[in-house]
Amino acid sequence: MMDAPLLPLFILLTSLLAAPILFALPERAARLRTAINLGMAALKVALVGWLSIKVSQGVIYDLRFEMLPGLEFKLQADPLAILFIALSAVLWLITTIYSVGYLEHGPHRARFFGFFSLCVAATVGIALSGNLFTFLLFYELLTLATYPLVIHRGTAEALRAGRIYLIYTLAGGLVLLLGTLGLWVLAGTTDFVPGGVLADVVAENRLAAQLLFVVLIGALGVKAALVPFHRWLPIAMVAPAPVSALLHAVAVVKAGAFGIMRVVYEVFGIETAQTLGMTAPLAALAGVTIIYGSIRAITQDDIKKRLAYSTVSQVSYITLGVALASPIAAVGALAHLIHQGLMKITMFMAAGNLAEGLGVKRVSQMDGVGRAMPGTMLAFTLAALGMIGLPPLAGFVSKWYLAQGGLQADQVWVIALLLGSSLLNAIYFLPMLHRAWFRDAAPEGTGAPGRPRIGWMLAAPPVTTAVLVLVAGSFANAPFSPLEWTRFIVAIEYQE
Amino acid sequence: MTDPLVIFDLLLALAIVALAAASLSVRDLFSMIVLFIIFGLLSALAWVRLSAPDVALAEAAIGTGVTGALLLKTLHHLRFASGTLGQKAAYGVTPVAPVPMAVIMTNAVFCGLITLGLVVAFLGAPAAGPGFDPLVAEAMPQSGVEHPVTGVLLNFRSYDTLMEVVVLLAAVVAVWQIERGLSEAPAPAMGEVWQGFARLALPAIVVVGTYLLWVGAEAPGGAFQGGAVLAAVGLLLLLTRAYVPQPAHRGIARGAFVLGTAAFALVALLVASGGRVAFEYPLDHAKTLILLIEGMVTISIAVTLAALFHGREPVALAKGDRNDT
Amino acid sequence: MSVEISPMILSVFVPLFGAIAAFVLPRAAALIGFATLVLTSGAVAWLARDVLAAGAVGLPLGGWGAPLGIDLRADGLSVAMLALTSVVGFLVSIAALDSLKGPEQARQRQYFWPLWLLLLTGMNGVYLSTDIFNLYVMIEVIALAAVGLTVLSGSRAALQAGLDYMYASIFGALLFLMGVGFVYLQLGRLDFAGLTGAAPTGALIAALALIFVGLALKTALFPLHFWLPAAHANATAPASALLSGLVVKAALYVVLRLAQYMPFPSENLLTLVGLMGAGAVIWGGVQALRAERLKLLVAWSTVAQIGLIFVAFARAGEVGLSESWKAAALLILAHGIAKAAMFLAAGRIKDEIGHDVIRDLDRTPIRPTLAQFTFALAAISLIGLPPSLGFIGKWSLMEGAMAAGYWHWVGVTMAGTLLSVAYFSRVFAGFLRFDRVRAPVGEHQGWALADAAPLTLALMAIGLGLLAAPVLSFIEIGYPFGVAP
Amino acid sequence: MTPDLIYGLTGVAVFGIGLVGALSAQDRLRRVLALKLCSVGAGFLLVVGAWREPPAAPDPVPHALVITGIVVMVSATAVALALIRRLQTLEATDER
Repeated sequence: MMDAPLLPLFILLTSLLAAPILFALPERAARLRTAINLGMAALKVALVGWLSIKVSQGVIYDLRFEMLPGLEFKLQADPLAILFIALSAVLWLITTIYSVGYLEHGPHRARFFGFFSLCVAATVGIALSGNLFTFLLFYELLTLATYPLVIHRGTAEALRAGRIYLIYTLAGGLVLLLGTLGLWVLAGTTDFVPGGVLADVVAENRLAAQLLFVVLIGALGVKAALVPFHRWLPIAMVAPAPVSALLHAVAVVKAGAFGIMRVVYEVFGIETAQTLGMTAPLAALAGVTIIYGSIRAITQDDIKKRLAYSTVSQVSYITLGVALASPIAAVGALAHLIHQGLMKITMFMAAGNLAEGLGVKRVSQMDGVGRAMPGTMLAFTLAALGMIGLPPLAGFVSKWYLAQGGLQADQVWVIALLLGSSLLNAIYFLPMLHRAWFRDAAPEGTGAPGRPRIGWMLAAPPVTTAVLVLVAGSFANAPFSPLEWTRFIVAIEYQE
Repeated sequence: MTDPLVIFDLLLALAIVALAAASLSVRDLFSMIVLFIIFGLLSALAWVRLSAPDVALAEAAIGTGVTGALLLKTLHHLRFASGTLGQKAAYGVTPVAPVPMAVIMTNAVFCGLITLGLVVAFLGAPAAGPGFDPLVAEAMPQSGVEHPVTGVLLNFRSYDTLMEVVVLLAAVVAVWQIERGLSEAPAPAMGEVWQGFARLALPAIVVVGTYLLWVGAEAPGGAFQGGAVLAAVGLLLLLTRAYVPQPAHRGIARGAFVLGTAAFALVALLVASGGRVAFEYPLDHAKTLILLIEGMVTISIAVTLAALFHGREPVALAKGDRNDT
Repeated sequence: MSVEISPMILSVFVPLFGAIAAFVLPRAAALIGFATLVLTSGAVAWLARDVLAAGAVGLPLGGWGAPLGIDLRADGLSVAMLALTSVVGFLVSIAALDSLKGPEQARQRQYFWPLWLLLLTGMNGVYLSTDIFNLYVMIEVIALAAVGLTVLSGSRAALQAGLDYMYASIFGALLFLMGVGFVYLQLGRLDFAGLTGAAPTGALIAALALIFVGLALKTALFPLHFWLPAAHANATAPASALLSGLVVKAALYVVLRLAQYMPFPSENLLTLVGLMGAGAVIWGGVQALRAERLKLLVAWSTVAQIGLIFVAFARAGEVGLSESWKAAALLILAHGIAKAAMFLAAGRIKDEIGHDVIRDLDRTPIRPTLAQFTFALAAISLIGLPPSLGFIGKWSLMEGAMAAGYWHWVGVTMAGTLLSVAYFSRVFAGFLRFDRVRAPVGEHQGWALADAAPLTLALMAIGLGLLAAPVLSFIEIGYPFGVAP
Repeated sequence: MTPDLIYGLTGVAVFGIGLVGALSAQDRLRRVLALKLCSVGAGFLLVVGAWREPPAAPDPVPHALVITGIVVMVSATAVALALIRRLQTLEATDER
């Protein structure tokens, strides 16, 4: 097999170059647009597969380009990057199919798919960033690319949500800029290096390092929707369903969580972060977010809002796993990055199908929808049960490792937290399932009688991802499963 | 023992400052301009006392003469436009709220402080400090002219002078752009007596202007002063309606405006050969080239100043066209 | 006998001859204008090659040499400014071809070219000058041509704004001239080299103050910005782009250049300049938030951005100019390109929709998509989001300030960034809201060739950020600024 | 008491008077005049700087600069006055 040192760049370009083409295509060239979309997405999956094989063989990819004296634009493909990039590539392909179906007759498709591509390009860039500076570039690009998607409907409500989204994320980006600058000034490098780059600085200037930690985590916490920076996420759910799916599963919140991983593991280094005494507060904050998100989710009647609060809660599992500073918890955190993505995207696509096919947007309208859309609701059910943590589904695996990690780190409260959270998950998900399967549709309700008409492009994606949820959980120990790959990563980050 | 000239200087200085203050505070605009013209002439006199006859000539001819004419012409136009042409004293022609006394006082105090600072700075500066005089004295033999000011203007710092002519060109382009069409205001016409005077005076002025240009190489005078005096010819021609600008004459006028700049710049470029750089006139031809440039520049200055006085581009208007199209 | 000419003198003379030709032959003005721009760009490229090969180059005009004569000098920074002027000027000219194409604009078209080429002459002259009196004359060439361009449309609002601009411009020039007088009184010479190392006596401090205030007036530094918003907002779009993108930069460049030779006598004065910049950032931002018209908003954003450049100038480094000038220079280049793009885009939007009231941008089914996209791209650079050149400039500014421990100046920069997000997002909301229109809104409306120039500029503003390292090393050529030559 | 001292102070004073006028004047024409006064003040300063105790000849360079300044100022004045005239015409038309 030929060796391509530019492979990471090609992966980035598949979506980055697709964007201007998609922008320029006339609105009516729907077939060509779909062909480009799907072609590029499939190409990306193939390239990512190739890259991951190469990386597992120990090939090192490192592309650098000097932007300012000493300051490099740097792409690198390490196992952690592969984990995230694989998630985004696979889910992009699935979401693209879904979006094509969802927007079949909608307006502004050229714009939508252009920004959609840019959004994925930004996510890939975030995954491949070899230093915090490059990360910052793509992090801001992600903000800019998602804003037009959030306000895609162009209504007053969408614009209000967009404004809040923009204020939160750009302010977060600005703080990240401050943090990146601080890192650059303090350490003279912004490179991601397993074990961190700040060990020397910490010895000299503990307070500055602590401050830097707070600034960086705070900045990333905006996108990761950590309490108290989570407010934008439930509001941003006015976006079209595929956008919400992507935002919640791969792009925005995951970028934040992924950034927290990079910062804790490869900027500070887990030991340094512990020495600074910063991991315990972070774990506590994650714990608060997990409980808070779940409690707020219970009272939401709007399906997408309930799912959004659920995301607030679930994404913080990742932060929790990172902050526990135990290798086993780290495995759980990384696995959850994937598992949560699979589960949440399933649920948002299912929710989109309910809205499209039946006009059902509220939990109170869900009576009997299982009979009307069995496939969609089966997928939804699998994902919801996974979220609750039912074995052998994917969510169970993450929670299991997190709990073990808590024990390993002598943090018994984590067990209680996980149990409590699972209980809350059950409280807000089970009634939805109950309504869907065990209640009859209200006679004059909004649920349309007869078969709702949704195409295969809408029906198939959630089912596919639901199957993946099942597979990722059942075959967790198989080679190339997310879990196995995360063990590989953790060995690197903990320098074992 | 006081030098009597010092008393003269003091009195002149006082008069200049008083006239400056008076011209700004007098309410009638016509009086304002008249006071300004006297102020300008006295300033020119002061500059003669400071052994700067070239500057004095330029200030009298351009700074005071042409500027005064421009101001008077504008005042005439404004009074016509605001319908106060016939009134004896129009205090202001711009409809504005009166400035509160407090504002004026604050400004005065503020500017007073600045002026005080400048006075202190001036007193602290070395009197008759270092200057260019030794350098100029050394370089004069190579300049091709005998009069140092002309040497500076047209040789040592000829780049500045070229750009100064460009400023004049930019001004006339801008003025033609701004004002368009025919004015509704009747041109301020001169009485019969003055017309007769003008006919007699014109040839004399032309002679004086040409003389000023010619002596510029050796004695005070030169292109700018000469041009200004020749512009006076233009002003008189326009005022006596002996010449009325026609749309058909625009091409010639444009040519005349750019003549000085173009000739100056071309000469400056073309001398750059055989190891010489731009603006470096070969010594043998320096005087000829400088006179050529001066002559062209004088024509341009004269025509440009007259055009600035006339104001608008002479555009042929279709029937029923308003002048603001 | 062959004529030997230097690219430096050509950079000034070619636009001058072009202006003359365009004025004398009004019917061929556009053709002459384009030929001139191409030739001028060629001269600048030639000069850039010389500077790359030999470092800073000089030319003693008339062979006399400073201080008696006037020298021209080109180093990396000068050539960067010349290149900015050429590139932005060329693209704005292309846009002008379209926006002045109507029969009712024949007169504007006829005068646009000579005025613009005279303006180019003046600006190129400023960037090559090494003599403060010569700078005064050049600044006046710029001023008269710029006022002429401001009032090109002939509307009453434009004329009023142009008159205020004229007053401010003359006033600034006279303060500058008075400062030149004081320099002469003290030093007896006017070239830059003569200023170097002069002890700060009373006369020189007075000169510095007068010159700085004069230039601040010309470049519209808060609180001397009063003339700018109306002038830039009421001019026709290509003129606005030239005024906001290029003209204010000339005075800014002179500030930067002179500060090298006439260092501020006290740190406190530099802090004062920084404070004025901070005031501009805040006040300009607040006014942009309140502006009702798109072009006025863009003009107020210029006030804020100029302030940011002054913050960089004053406080982007511990050791004064030796560090901070680079941040200021990068921001000047970034703003020049992005603001020209933005004004052209705003003009296109106004042309297509028929008005530029921000509140009603979403009340029309007409969406000039490409112009709006261009506007957004330019905004990205002006806000300072990566990877634009504006981002690199802001990064340099904040890096320098942070390394020097000037945390409050970092704060000012961040506040300015947030304000710019806030005021630009008002515009985006107008672009992207659709529920106030009855008629169906189609995509890709109002695509026109006229969008090509602003789009190119906006893409440059974004893309040049990736080339910041070469740009930075270029502007350092032959330019000591405290660094060992 | 030498002429340069007397006229130097005169120049600064005239500049200051022009400054007050430029800031306070509301009448458009008067403001132009105030600016012209400022320029004369600056001219005084340069001419004074060039002056040498007779019989020494003065420095010709500042003289040349002042002449340049005078021409530049008349150009600027002409443009400002043209703007004023045009504006007044438009205002008068609007009022009618």
